[in-house]
Amino acid sequence: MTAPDPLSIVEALLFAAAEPLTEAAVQEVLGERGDAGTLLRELQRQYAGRGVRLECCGGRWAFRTAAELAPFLARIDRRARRLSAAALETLAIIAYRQPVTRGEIEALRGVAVGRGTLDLLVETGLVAPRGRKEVPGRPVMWVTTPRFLDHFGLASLEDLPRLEELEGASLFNPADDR
Amino acid sequence: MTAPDPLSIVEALLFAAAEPLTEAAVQEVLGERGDAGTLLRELQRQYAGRGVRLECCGGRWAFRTAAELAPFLARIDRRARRLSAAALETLAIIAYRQPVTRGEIEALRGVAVGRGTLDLLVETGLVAPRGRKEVPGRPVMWVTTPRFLDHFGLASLEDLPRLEELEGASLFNPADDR
Amino acid sequence: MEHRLSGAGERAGFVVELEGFSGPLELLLELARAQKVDLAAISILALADQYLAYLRRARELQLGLAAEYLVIAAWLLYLKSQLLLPPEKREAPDADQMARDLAERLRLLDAVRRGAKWLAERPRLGVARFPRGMPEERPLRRDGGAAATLAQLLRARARLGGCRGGELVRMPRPRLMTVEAALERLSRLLAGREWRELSALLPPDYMELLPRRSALASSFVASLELARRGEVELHQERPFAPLLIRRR
Repeated sequence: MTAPDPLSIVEALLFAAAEPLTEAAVQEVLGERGDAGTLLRELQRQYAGRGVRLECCGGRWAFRTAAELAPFLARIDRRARRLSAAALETLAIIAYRQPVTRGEIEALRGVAVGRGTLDLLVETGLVAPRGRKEVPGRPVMWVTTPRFLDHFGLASLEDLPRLEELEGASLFNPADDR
Repeated sequence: MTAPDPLSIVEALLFAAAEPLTEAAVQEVLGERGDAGTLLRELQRQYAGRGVRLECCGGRWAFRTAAELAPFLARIDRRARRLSAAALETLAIIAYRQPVTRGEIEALRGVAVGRGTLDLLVETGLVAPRGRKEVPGRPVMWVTTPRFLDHFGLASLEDLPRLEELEGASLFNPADDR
Repeated sequence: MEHRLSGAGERAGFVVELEGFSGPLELLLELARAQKVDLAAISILALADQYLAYLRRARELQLGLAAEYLVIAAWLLYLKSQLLLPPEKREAPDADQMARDLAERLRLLDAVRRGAKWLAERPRLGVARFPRGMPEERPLRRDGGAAATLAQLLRARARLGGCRGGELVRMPRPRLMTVEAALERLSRLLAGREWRELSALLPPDYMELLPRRSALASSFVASLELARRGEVELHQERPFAPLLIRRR
């Protein structure tokens, strides 16, 4: 048997995996056969414009179907749960202000965060507790996870539009919403 | 937006499908955009020789990682494995009486040697098959490996104490173990 | 059930659904939007009036109002009273600051809500982008070595005790027939050159299923071994027909 092409190994590895893999994990499988970073970028280049893309979210790599093909994949089981408006708003606050305590989220939303809302976000793996705030009661602080980036197709948190941008553009332009 | 490439649609569909798809199912998604059979075969051609193959099994199509890459994709479990009393006894017999067949090990231990016991010892790299005994059935003979010596800190097999020497030391009173 | 409320009178133009609000701040934000001015230039006095008017209407329609709506209402009323007084007569000297803080909070909430909307429109995984539908398990290769110590190995050796001096201990003969035994038996039983069925040469005391299978398998292997050595001939008419054996 001839030695396999290292690019094929990376391709097969990522194809087989359900969860995104870090460059380090790919390198571990490759061993001395090649440089994971170089091969991943080459593979990403080869798949650009195809029906399946190699995406890098938060430093983790995974194959995902191209977003513009979604209408043709309607028959695929849509496992993602719909997030309620409250859950999305809570998620946005965590994404923008992390690490943030539940109390801080409530202060910003002006309404209690239902136990179920945070639970749902934790269950879907989009947020996780990280550390405690050194204030009385030492409340848990919440952050977004790598899965959050994968879920929304973000390369990093830097991809989130800045709050000032969101605020700036025609905030109260009557035409722009509702 | 330009109309999506039908080949990309087929590619994404097969990638995301939870089970292999028939040509008819692919055609249904494609509609008038192309001929499923032609596109499937074209896609199969494109993936030939890559780390992932498009395979047709019983009239159903699915992507599978290339079988020959399996050894390179293996997850490696580096946890040291505890050896059972049976495995230790088997190892001791191989160490002291090598080369030795499974039948001879069984005769010495007075019980059958489970398939798993020898497999485990082979997996841990402590024993290996070496040659076959020229008796009917030509059974495999087992020996210890260099790793065996390394693992137990022995310079050579000569270093293994003889049974009489073991009996001198109360440490190795057979009653104190198990 | 849907409650639609029209903003009363002069400020008309906004239509809101109480059920659509997840809290008083959101309602305040919506009312502030109706002022159609930059949030920094928002009139807290006007906002407070609208909010209180809204709550009055909601009450008249007997809509359930959560306590937090009323808490904000009380706070707004207080803030309004302070803002109406000349600064030197206020009990809360920082009333202007409180008003600015409220405007700031509303701005931040508004921005975050737009962030949420932006997120909702992303091509989400499992909605617009899909992972591999049939992920494959990677094979497991163990490379951890053994955790045994030399002492454990030697104890195991000691336990085996009996087999000192390099002599094999013979255990009671198993009821299963070894290939060696079958070989010895076949060599002994086969005489003359007439064909005999292999199954007829099995020992009669091996009638239980398992021993009989072992006797058959071992005898078969032994017959192949004898054929290889050129001592016997084997013959079978067709698949599954009786296997015939004779000395060469």
